[in-house]
Amino acid sequence: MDTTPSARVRVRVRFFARYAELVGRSEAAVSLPLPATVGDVVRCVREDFPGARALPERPLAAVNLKQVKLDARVRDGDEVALLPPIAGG
Amino acid sequence: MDTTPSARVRVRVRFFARYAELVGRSEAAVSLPLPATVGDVVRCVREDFPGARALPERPLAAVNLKQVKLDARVRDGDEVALLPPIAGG
Amino acid sequence: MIKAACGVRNAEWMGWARSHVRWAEHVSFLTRAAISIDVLLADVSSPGHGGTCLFLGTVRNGPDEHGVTAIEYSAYEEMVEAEFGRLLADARGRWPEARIAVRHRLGTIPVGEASIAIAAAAPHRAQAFEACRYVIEEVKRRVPVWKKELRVDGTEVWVDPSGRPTAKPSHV
Amino acid sequence: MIKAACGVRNAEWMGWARSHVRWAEHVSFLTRAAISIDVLLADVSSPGHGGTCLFLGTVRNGPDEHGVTAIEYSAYEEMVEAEFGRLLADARGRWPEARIAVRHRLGTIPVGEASIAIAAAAPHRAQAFEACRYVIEEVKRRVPVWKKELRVDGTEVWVDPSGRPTAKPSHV
Repeated sequence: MDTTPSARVRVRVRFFARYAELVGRSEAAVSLPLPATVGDVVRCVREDFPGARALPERPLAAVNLKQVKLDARVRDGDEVALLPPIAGG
Repeated sequence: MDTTPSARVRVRVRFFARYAELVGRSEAAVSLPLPATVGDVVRCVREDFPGARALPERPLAAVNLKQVKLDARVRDGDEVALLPPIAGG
Repeated sequence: MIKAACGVRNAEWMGWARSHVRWAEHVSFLTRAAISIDVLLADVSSPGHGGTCLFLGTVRNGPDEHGVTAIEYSAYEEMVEAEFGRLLADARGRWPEARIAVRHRLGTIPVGEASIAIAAAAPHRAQAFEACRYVIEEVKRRVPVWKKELRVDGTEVWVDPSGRPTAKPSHV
Repeated sequence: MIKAACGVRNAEWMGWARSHVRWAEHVSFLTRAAISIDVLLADVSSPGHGGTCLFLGTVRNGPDEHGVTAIEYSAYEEMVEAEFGRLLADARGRWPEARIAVRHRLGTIPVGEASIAIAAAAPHRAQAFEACRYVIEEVKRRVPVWKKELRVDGTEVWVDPSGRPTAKPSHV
């Protein structure tokens, strides 16, 4: 598999509410080899950030402001958000 | 049948909305021999008031502020109301 | 025929029937002024009630109407009070935790203004919606109020319960 | 394993992803001030719309709660705007005649004050009730907002979607 810099995606990852507290931050830049899914992004985050181990393996996620499944592909420049169970209203 | 004054009932009859317009009045005193029902009251009113012929033979009715069927008995002093189809709210 | 031997009198009633008539002595469900939504919402609000449903019925002049400028609401007022009392008791029987307040406006109400407002608060939203809906459906069914449409052409038409004007214009 | 060869960076994001992100440019569905019910009702009122249903979700401190004094609401704000836009488009698809307005409040909201208000007006009441109910149910399901209960004893607890606090108090 091609792992040159041009074959990687860079995404912005955002954390909210309890997840932001667990990870200790509200966002991060994550780069990973193509092809990549939201699930891959979650794995990266859980491996590399202290505290992120406490995140669920299969959290609710959104890409570019829209809920997606974890097998959704991410493209360069995407905004990936990990969402705790929604409790609004 | 006993038709002495003591064996009659006297009721107050009230008319509302379109019925009041048809009868040309909002209330009347009606006396009728015992035993008497709301249906009897309606018959009296339709016979004796000009304009009241236009009332339905079986209007919605209430006795003492509560909807009743036309075979409900009336007692002396009751307030009988003839109600056009309800259109509130 | 004995049953025909009835007497009707034109004289105004003398009031001796009043003692047979019962109605609620508390705050009236009727008003002739604009309905205050804030007052209704305050009536039902409580720290334990997280869901509130408010229904407003407003005078309409839509494509189904014919140049309605206002509706004149009239009622059998004493029975409205009594019937609302019974109706709210029924609603409280079904949703014991709900707090419900209602006002019906009478008189001439211009298009766009509320003729009825119902507020229902409950610990959770399902009860609030259900109780509010129940009350308006029951009002339509059993609270003795009538309406006459006032139209731009000067005619006045009684509205029947299906929401459509009756065949005979009242001004004839 | 190639997939593990990912890099995460602590640096703040530099903003170049912004152009991929779309959200509604019109009036915000979010506010940090008290929600004005009058504004919402005015937004949906129309002479042809005779039935209006308003839902208010208020911060609760009932027997199921534990001394809640306020709830702190936070959100993924850009997504809230986008999701409300989609949600209202869905609602308008189902009830084309309905006029719907919604506001969600964020920040610290004391007990008794509204966190969300939804107004739905329609020519007839059934659509108004149904559209309003639909919106609140969808909000609970898909609008990314979170709440943390602030309690009299000084603790702070994230609320899970079932309405009950999560096992782990957030202040630990």
